[in-house]
Formats: sequence, structure tokens, C-alpha cells
Amino acid sequence: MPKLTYLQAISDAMREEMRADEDVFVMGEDIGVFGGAFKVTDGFIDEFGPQRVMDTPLAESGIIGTAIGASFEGLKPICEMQFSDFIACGFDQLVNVAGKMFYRQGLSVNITVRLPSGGGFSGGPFHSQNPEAWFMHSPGLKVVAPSTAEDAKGLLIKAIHDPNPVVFMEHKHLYRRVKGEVPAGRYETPFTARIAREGEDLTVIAYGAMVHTALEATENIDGASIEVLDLRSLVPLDEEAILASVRKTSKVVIIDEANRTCAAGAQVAAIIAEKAWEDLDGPVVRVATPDVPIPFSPPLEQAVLPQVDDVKEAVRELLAY
Amino acid sequence: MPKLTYLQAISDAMREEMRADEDVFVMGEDIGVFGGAFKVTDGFIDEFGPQRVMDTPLAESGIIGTAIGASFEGLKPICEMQFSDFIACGFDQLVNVAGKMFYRQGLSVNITVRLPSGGGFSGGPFHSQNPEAWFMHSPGLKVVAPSTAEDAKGLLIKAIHDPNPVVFMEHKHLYRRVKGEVPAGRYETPFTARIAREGEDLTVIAYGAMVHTALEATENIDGASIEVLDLRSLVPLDEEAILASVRKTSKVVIIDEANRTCAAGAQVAAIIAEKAWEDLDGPVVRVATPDVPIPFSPPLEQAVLPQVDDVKEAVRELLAY
Amino acid sequence: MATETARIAEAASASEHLTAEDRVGLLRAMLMMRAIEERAMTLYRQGKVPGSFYDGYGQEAVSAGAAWAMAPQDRLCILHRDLAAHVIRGVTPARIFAQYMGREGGVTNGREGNVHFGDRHLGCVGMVSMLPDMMVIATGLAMAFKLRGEARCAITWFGDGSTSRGDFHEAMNWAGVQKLPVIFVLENNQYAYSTPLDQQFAVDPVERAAAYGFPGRTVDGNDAEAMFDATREARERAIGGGGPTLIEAVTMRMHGHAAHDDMKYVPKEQVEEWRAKDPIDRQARRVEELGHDVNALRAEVKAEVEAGVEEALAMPMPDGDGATAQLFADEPALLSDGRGPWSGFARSGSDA
Amino acid sequence: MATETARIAEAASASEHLTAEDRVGLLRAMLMMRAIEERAMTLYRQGKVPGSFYDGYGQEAVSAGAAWAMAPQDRLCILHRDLAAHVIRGVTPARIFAQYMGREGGVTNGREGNVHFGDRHLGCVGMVSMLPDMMVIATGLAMAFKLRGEARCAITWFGDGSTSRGDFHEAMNWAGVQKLPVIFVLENNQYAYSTPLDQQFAVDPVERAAAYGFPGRTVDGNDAEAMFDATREARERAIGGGGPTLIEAVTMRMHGHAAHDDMKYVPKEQVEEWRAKDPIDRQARRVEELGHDVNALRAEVKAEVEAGVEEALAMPMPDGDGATAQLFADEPALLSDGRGPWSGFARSGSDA
Ligand SMILES: Cc1ncc(C[n+]2csc(CCOP(=O)(O)OP(=O)(O)O)c2C)c(N)n1
Ligand SMILES: Cc1ncc(C[n+]2csc(CCOP(=O)(O)OP(=O)(O)O)c2C)c(N)n1
Ligand SMILES: [Mg+2]
Ligand SMILES: [Mg+2]
Repeated sequence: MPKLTYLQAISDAMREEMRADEDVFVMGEDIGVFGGAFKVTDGFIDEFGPQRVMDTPLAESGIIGTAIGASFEGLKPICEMQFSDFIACGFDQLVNVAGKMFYRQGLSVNITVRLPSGGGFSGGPFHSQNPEAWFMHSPGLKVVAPSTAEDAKGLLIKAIHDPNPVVFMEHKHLYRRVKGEVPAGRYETPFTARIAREGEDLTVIAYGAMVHTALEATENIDGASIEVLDLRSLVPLDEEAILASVRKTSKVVIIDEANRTCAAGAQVAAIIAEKAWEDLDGPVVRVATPDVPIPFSPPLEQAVLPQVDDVKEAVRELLAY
Repeated sequence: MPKLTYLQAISDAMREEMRADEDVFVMGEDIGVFGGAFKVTDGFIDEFGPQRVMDTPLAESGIIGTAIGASFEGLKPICEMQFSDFIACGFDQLVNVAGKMFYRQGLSVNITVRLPSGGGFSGGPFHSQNPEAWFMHSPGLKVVAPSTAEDAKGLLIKAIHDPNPVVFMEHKHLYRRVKGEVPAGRYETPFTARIAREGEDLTVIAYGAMVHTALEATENIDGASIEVLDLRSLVPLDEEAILASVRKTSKVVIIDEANRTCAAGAQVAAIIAEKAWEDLDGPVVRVATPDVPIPFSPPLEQAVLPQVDDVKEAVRELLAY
Repeated sequence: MATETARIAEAASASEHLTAEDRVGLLRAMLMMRAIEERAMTLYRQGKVPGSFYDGYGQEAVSAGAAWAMAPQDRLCILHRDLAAHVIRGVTPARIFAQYMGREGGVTNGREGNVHFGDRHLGCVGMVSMLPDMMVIATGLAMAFKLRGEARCAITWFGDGSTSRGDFHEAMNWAGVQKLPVIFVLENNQYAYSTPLDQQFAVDPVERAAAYGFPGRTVDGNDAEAMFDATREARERAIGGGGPTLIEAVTMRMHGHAAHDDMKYVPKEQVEEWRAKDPIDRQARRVEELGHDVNALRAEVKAEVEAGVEEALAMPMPDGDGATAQLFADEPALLSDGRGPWSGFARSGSDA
Repeated sequence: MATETARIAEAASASEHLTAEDRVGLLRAMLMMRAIEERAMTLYRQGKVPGSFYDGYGQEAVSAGAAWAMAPQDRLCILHRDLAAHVIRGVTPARIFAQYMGREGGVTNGREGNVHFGDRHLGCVGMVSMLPDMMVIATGLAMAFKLRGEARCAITWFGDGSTSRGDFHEAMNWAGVQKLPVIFVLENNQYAYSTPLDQQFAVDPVERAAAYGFPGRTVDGNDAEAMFDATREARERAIGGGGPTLIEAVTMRMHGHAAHDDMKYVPKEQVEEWRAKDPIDRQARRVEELGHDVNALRAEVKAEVEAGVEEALAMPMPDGDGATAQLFADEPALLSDGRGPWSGFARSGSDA
């Protein structure tokens, strides 16, 4: 199998779908001639032409809204936000029009919204955000967040096939840092969790970039056997996988790169406290970015984003509990 | 002390502040001549004139953004969204400009954003939302949600005095249904929780309209002694009060009128699972609106919004645990 | 006497593209809209319609005239004062009353309320409350037509107040840049809730169209045939690749914003002045001129409406158990064609 | 020969409102902007500037000319190609370099990066990335001035691409309806990242101003004195109660969107054509005509910049422990006045 980066896997997914299905097209700012701010659609315009690789005006509400309208006729737009942060400018169309249309009117909205998200490279307050929790709290949207190249491709293909609006969280910091074997052709990765590493003593739950932080932090931690659960999908959220792992290990650490309050990890913790309370041998521990904007300067950014050592410390403490 | 409705208390807070401080003014759609969709600013334009009771164009981003700009010069705008649902159209200005400005630039944003929220009267998917969790997950914003007339006035006055952006959740269903003694004059209610009823056996945590549901449901429940904690403020969140009550009763039911996933109640549950796990004698139980838009037709709406009987059942089950 | 001649002139001012049936059909759609909304208001007062209730009394010509010019394969994003468009596309009175009353048999099966509906099987999209989000949606529909090279057109309506929001601009600019087959009908009814025009904009928004690179024209919004003709022309341009058109329909909101609104903020004279321009009276005079029995038509509509109310009242309320079902689609559920009754389509194949 | 006469004409085309010092001051601000940005680019390549780096090479006249016309008590929302405006208001090179490098002594103490800063003590608001949100903020500042009856003015800059977003419209319409003292400077530098004008709008946005009820005028964005004069005039109108003005500054983005962008999408000829119109060369010629020693000025600026770099490099990086402090303000922290060096203010009291 070819080895691809996380970014190449995302490109690959779109290329395969666009080749196989002419209803699929991509739209966004600077994605055509320029190939996108991160070059995810590099070369697409040459293969598919400017109509299916649409450079749009600088208008996020316009991007989401026109994509929704086009989807009503059977097209399957893939919208790229230049940075996930800018979805705030298309927020209303996404949560109020896309999210509620099928429930209200029985009219499906087959759009995929790609959100390059996350920090770790001095992007500052407006190029580092992880907004997924906003959308988990907006009924009618599905939300997925791959951590590996293989899942990035498979989840994106499934998102494109899904007749519902899917928010695809792609972590900028993984684009070129993560590489892996990626099957050729069109395959779907289910919207379920994945055990990134089997373990017996404690479960670390994460998604996106934090899965790698979790794996690195627990690779060899006083010989303990640590399970790492990669959620992959936030809506739907794989409750069974979460509960099964917690029942097995009885101890859980949940990591969020997003701001702590009302983050995905808060929901996971709440589910465990509701449904696996009897199985716990210790408190539910969370490691998350505190509730501040993501600062620019490296020492400040590192101080707020969860680091390998932060996870190590949390795991050690809980193991010793 | 005069008895005022929840709505009159809100009007009273603004009137007192506008009389005392000419930097305070109100702005929004149809709040002037018409007195607001819910008549909260009825008569204001006669007392304070059209400049300080500003009818704006139909433009939520414009309302939030111009308020922010005006606040940089020391004005203290109170923005009314006609319904909380429409804040989605001013979302970017609120979370990205207002929320982050002081942290980024040391420039404070003294605006108060009033969000008439909540369901229960067939408002349908776009006139019933409870969006507070979006803002709890947006660093730099404070969020308060009164349940009584007295707190509505005191929290709003404190919000107006607070040099930071404060999202004021006012529940439409309480406007005329809740009445109580409200002190005259200008007083601040702290951004902390309030024990709505002392109890020993179990704690019900709620805010806004759900406080009344909680009180009614537990008024006389098999003679059990139920504590009801009214959060009042969601940011800052009164962790101490939450933990103190849970330590006392060892059992907790958390109610959200908002959609379940990543709601305020998820954050409260997570805090308890992290910091009061040892004190629990049973799982953390949540009663919340399922993850769907709020339907219009009464039987459907009642089926999704937490009802007194739902809370009763949850409390009984946990008591019996 | 003067009014007499005026009337004849008016009656004469029919579009050359309308047959006698078309002209009767337009009147019928307007009568149906008014009768349904008046009847629904009674049901509302009787407590049978939950929530709030909005109507388009006095604005019937705007939606009727414009919708009449749209073909079955065209797509409509219909707003809250535009009931005649739903009627013309083929939504029955019974389903509309059931919609208002939150019944199982309503267009949205009780999930949505009042005017927040659109029958996807008739090529219509159910509006969201956020104004004017549907302008962007209509632009997206038009984008789909252009991407596929189809001779089809999208249309949407929106009010004077809605022109102040960002989505108005993003839709207008996008449609102009991409030259999309979309028609924007600005329903200028003098007020946005209680807000008069001069607090909404400094210059009539019809002037903006040119700055977006396409024509904007003002039409008498109380003349159904003029609305039809302007829309027909705009549609011709659109499907011919000429791009969007902004049509400003000048009319008056004769009732309050919603049932609860007593309209104190509107000068009595203004209402009286506009009452004299009632769009239904006007079309009725034309149809009479044609020798058609308007009273019979009124009676027929009334009967249909009453039957619709009976039918709707017999429908059950939805079952709460279904409230959480179907949040997500298992398979695509798209738009399909509706009715396009204009004789012009019949004459020359439906993509005339 | 022809160029020779052109040059003289150019040199002559000074604003009558500018003294010799003003004209030198304008050149100095532009030289400072370019020198700082070129030096910062080197630091960026050396890895001393984290994140990305944006500059305004070739656009120096737009921010310099406009900012020169603003009084101390006026307020500025400065964007990402407008460094000269910060310089004119009084931000020192050392604090700017420290800002780029994320040092403790930078304008935002390392919390914000690159161009995302504004010194509130100098009447400037630090931009957010979301474009053009600051147009609405500037409108709000102007609203405050009007509410208080103060003869003050707000100004903001934004690019051609930014005109496509809803906030452009909400700000323009709001300012027009309320006739607010705000100046909108549309910095038309031919591209929005890689996107050319014709994919952004069908008609030059300067045409929109009239539809919002206020004047829009196009100015040579590479002529600092023309920019000054247009802004001075707009400010006069604004503080006189005449309302907003849209100034379109036509210029060219001579570098990539940011440091990483090789600008492959820009035709070489276009860049060459504009290089000949360099705004600094032009102002330098004028200042030479005045008999001023431009080389000495360049040397002086270079020295100041080098000193600034040294100073900034000596500043510590911020301590991570402070990262979560001061999320909320304990007391109001508002804007205060900055520098307004134009001689006209000195002559007639600072609210000239
Ligand atoms: C974005 C948004 N803000 C506020 C509202 C609340 N609202 C409902 S109708 C209305 C007035 C609309 O006026 P106009 O666009 O002229 O339409 P009309 O009702 O007059 O036909 C307002 C403010 C809304 N629906 N959407
Ligand atoms: C709302 C929003 N969407 C996308 C971006 C990403 N972005 C940053 S600069 C830029 C191009 C801006 O072009 P223009 O307004 O012409 O300004 P210029 O950089 O050319 O001066 C884009 C798309 C942004 N900053 N804000
Ligand atoms: Mg109107
Ligand atoms: Mg540009």
C-alpha cells in the first residue's frame, strides 16, 4: 500500500470521489489556481476544471449557503474553510439552515465542510481554533475528526457519501507530520471509534492530533498497559466503545485540544459519569486547553495546549490513585 | 418591596442604569417605537429618546459589532437580539471580536447581549433555542441565566457594570409567568450560584426556566429532602457551590433545557466526575432536551423539552439507587 | 369618472403573455391566499393555531404574479408573506391549515410552524426564520443549474428589512459574479416589523443591483399581471444565461407583523391609501372585464377553503414518540418538480 | 523626456495642505514601514519570527497618506498591509519587531502575532483576522462619536476581497443610514490572496457607495499625498456631520499574500508595471525637489530600524505561566489618543 501523508490522504479522497461521481465538487477561497492555503487541492483545477474546483468570493456564509442550495439538486459540494476559525462567519447557514433542514422539511443537505483546525505552530488566536464542540451542540450536523492518514481518507469519503451535512475536522498540525499506509480506491471508514492501542490498566480517550499526544505520552509509562481510544467521530459519538473501554480499564483520562468548558471531552466525561460510574476505580480525569484564546508566542502556546508531559502526569496520577 | 414580573425586572434594571449612567444605552430591532418584540423596552424611547433607545437595521452582526466599537469609547451598549436564535447571525463578532479582544489587546469590551431564549410555547425550531453552551465554549465571554425576577434585575445590572462582554440569557417562558419581590434601586447579584431550596438527600442542578421545573418536580417527592441549586451564572461557573452541594447530598440530577450534547449540564457533570467522584453515591444523572431542533407542534415540543414528570422520574430512580 | 377610466386602463394593462385562463388563475390564487389566511386567523383566535401567525394580506399579487411565471422544474424559496406561491405550486388548503395547526398531515407534520414550510415534492424549500438566508440558498440552487448547464431558474422573496443583513450582500454579489439564473424579489411592504424604510437604508435597495452587475427594476407589487410580466422577463434572461435580476415589488403590509401586532406605529392614512389599491379588487375588475363570474369564483374558493379546514381539523396531532426520529437522512431526499400553470409553458414545452 | 515632465508634474502634485515637513514626514513613515518589513522578513527567514509574516510592500502610501490626515483623538482600525499607520500613531520599531517575534515587549506581549496588533494607548484597535469585521467596529466607534456629539472620526482599511463578505454590507449600510463620521479605505491591491478582482465582484465596489447614500471616490493608492488629501477631505465631511466616505485606493500587492506565497498566479508584467509606480520613489522625488537630503533620511531610518531590532532581540520571550492570566478585565481599559502629526492640526488646534 502507498504511504501517504494525512494531507495527501485528504486530497486523495476528494480526487477519487470527483473522478467517480461528477456530482462531487470542491469550493472555497483560493482552492483553484492556488490549490488552497495548504495545497490540499493542488492540481485539482487542471484535472477537473474551474467549475468543479471553484474559487469563490471571500464569503463564508455564501460558501456554506450556496453549497446547501446546490445540494438540494443532488450535487455534493465539499466546502473548504481556509481555516476552521472562519466558519464563525458561516455559522448561521451551517447550524440553522443545514443542520435543521432535514428534520424540519424532510429535505436532505449533502454537504461536507472541511475545517482545517488546531494549533501548535504559532497560528495565534484566529488560526488555531478547534470549534467542533459548537457543532456537536448543533443538532443535525455530523462531526468527524481523523487522526491518521487512512482514517482521513476513509472518513472523508464516507462524509461525502453521507446525505447529511458533515463537518470534517482536519488538523493542520497533522497535515505533513502524519504519514501512513493508505488503501487505494474508494473505501468508507465508519463513523465509530477505533482502539489506537489496546490496554488493560487505563484508557486515554482522544481524537485528532491529541491521539498522537496520547500515544506518545503512554508508549512506555512505568510499564503500565494503557488503552488509547481514538473517537474519530464526535457525532455520532461511539458510546458503546467508550463505555466498553472504561468498563475494561476502570480508569479514564480524556484529552481535548479544544478549550475545556463544554468541549467534546466534557460530553464524554458526562456519559461516563452517567453510564459507567459503577465501573470507575477513580475520578474521570480531563486534560484540556484552558478557557483562553490560543496565544501566538511559542512559550504561551505551549503553556496552554496539552503537551505530552501533561498527559503523562495525568496518567501517572490516575494510575497511582 | 414591589412585586415585579421577570420581564418587568429586566426593564427595571435597564431603566435604572440608563437613568444613573448616560453611557448606558439600548439598541436592537424594533426596541424603540414598538418597545421590543416582548415589550421589554416599552416606553423607553419616551423617557430616553431615540438615540439611547436605538432602533437598528435588521443586522445582527452590525448590532454586536457597532456595540463593540462604541464600547471602546466608554459607552455601555445593551444589545437586544429579537430572539436568542438570531445571535447565530452575529456569532462571529461576538466570539471572535468581543470574546478575544481583551486577552489579545488589553482593550475591554463592555457590552451586554440580551438573548430572549427557550421554548415551551410552540415557537418552533428558530424561536426556542438555548444557545448558551456555544458561548460557554467561547473564551472571553461571560454568560448568566437568571431564573427569578430579583436575580434577573441584579444579574443584568452586574452585567452592565462588568467591563467584559456578558451574554444575558433571559427565558421567554418566564417573562410573565414568574413574579417576585424585587428590591428598588441599583443592586448587583453576584455571578455565583444560589441554593433555591436546601436539601439533604439529593441535589438537582439547573438554571433559567429549568429551576422552576426542578422546584415543582421535587416539592414533595416521597418526603425526600431535595436540594435545588440554581447556577445563575454559567461563566464564571460556581464550581465550589456545585461541589459543596454534591458532597452534602452525594446524589445529583442535572437538568438542561438545551440540547444534551456538550450542554452546560455536560460541563457540570464533567466537573463532578472529576472533582467529586469520591463523594457520589450514584451515577450523575442528566435530564436534557435530546439532540433535535425544537419542534413546533405541542405534543412534539412537550416530548422533547424536560417536563416536571421527567425530572420526578429521574429523581425517584436516583433516590432509590 | 376619472377612476372609471383608470379602471379600464388598469383592466387593459394585462400582460400580452397571459391568456384569459391565466388571468383568472392569478385571481384564483390570490383569492385562495386571502381566504386561507383569513380563515386561519379565525382558527388562531379560537386557539386552534399554536404559536404565532403571519399573513400577507394586501401583498397577494407579489407571490401570485411571480410564482405564475415559474416552470415546474424551477425552484422556489418562498417567504412568509407569499402563500399564493405555495398554492400555485400545488399545496392544498387542507395541508396548509394542518401546517398552521401543527397537525400530522401538515406539510411538515407538525415539526415546523406557520409559514415555515415548503413542499420539496413541489420544488419548494421551506424557509428558515433567519432573514434573508434563503437568498443564499436560491443562489446555490441557481449555481447547480449553471454547473449542469440546465435551462432552469431559482427565485426567492425577501423584505425591505432583510436587505440590511450580510446574507443579502453575499447572495447578490455571488449571483452577480457568477451570472447565475436567479430572481430576487424584494418585497417592499414599507415596514420591517415596526421599522420604517428610512431606518433600514438610505437609498432604495433596487439601486444596488447595478453595483452588483445586474438589472434591478421596480414594479407595482399590487398588480399581479405586472409582477408576472417582470418575473417572466427576468426568467427569460436567467435561463438565457443573462444572469440574475432584482425585482422590487412595491406594496404594503396591511396587517400587523404577526397576529399580536396592532400596528399602532403605522399612520391610518397610509393604510387607507393602500386599501384603495387592493391587488385582488384590481385583478377582479380585470377578470370581470373578461366576462368571468368573479362571485362564482369567490364562492368556489370559499367552499374549497371550508372543505380544507374540515379535512385539516379531522387530522390527528402528531405523536410525541416521533419527535426524535429522522434527525438524519438515510438516503438523499431532494427537490422534485411542482406545478407551473402558466399557459406559456404548455404552449412551448415546460422550459419555455 | 516624457517621463521627465511626468516626474515634475508628479512632484508638483502636492496637496496644498501639506507643509514641507509634512511631505518629508510622509516619506519617512513609508521608508520606516518598508525598512521594518524588509528587516522583519530577514528575521522571519532566520526563524526569529514565528508563524507567518505579511507585509505591505508597494502599498505604503495607502496607510501613510490616510493616517497622516487623522487627528490624535480620532480612532483607527488598522489592517494587515498598513504598518505606516502604526508608525505614524507612534508605535516604535522595537515594539513592532518584538510583536513579530512574539516577545514580552511587543505590542501584545506575545499574545497576538504579526500584524494582529493595535496600541489602544495610541487610539488604535488591533484587527481580528476575520475580514472585514473591523469595518463594523469602526462604524461603532463613529456611532459613539455621533451619540456624544463629538467632532471626531473613525477610519478603517480593508481589501478588495474583503468587500465580498456580509460585514462589508452591514457596516456600509449602517454608516449610511446613521450618517456616521467614518472613513472606509478600500485597499484595492488587485488580489485577495490568489483571487483576482473579477472573481470577487462584477462591478468595482466603489460604485456601491452611492447606493448606500454616501460618496465613493477612487484615488491613486501609490500617491501618499493624494491619499492624504482624499482622507483629509473625507474627515472634514465626517466631523462636519456629512457622513461616511468610501475611498478606493488603487494599488498593487507587490509581494505574496504572506511569506510562503511565491505569487505564481500573478503575471510578471503586472508586477513590473507597478514597480515603476513605486510610492516611495515617487514621494522621494518630491522631497528631493524640496531640496531635502533623502539619502540622509534613508540612513537615519535604517539606523533607527537597526536599533529597534537590537532592542527587540534583547527582550525576553513571555513566560508561559502568564498564558491564562487576564482573560477578563477587572476595570475598563479603553482607547486613548495617539499621535496626529499633520501640521494642520497644530495650526488650528487638534480638531482641525
Ligand atoms: C436575522 C433575523 N433577525 C431578526 C429576525 C426577526 N424578524 C422576523 S420578521 C422581521 C422583520 C422583517 O422585515 P422585512 O424583511 O421587511 O419582511 P416583512 O415581514 O416586512 O415582509 C424581523 C426583524 C429574523 N427573522 N431574522
Ligand atoms: C472571513 C475571512 N475569511 C477568510 C480569510 C483568510 N484570508 C486572509 S487574507 C485573505 C485575502 C484578503 O484579501 P483582501 O481583502 O483583498 O486583502 P489583501 O490581503 O489583498 O490586502 C483571506 C481569504 C480571512 N482572513 N477572513
Ligand atoms: Mg417589510
Ligand atoms: Mg487585496
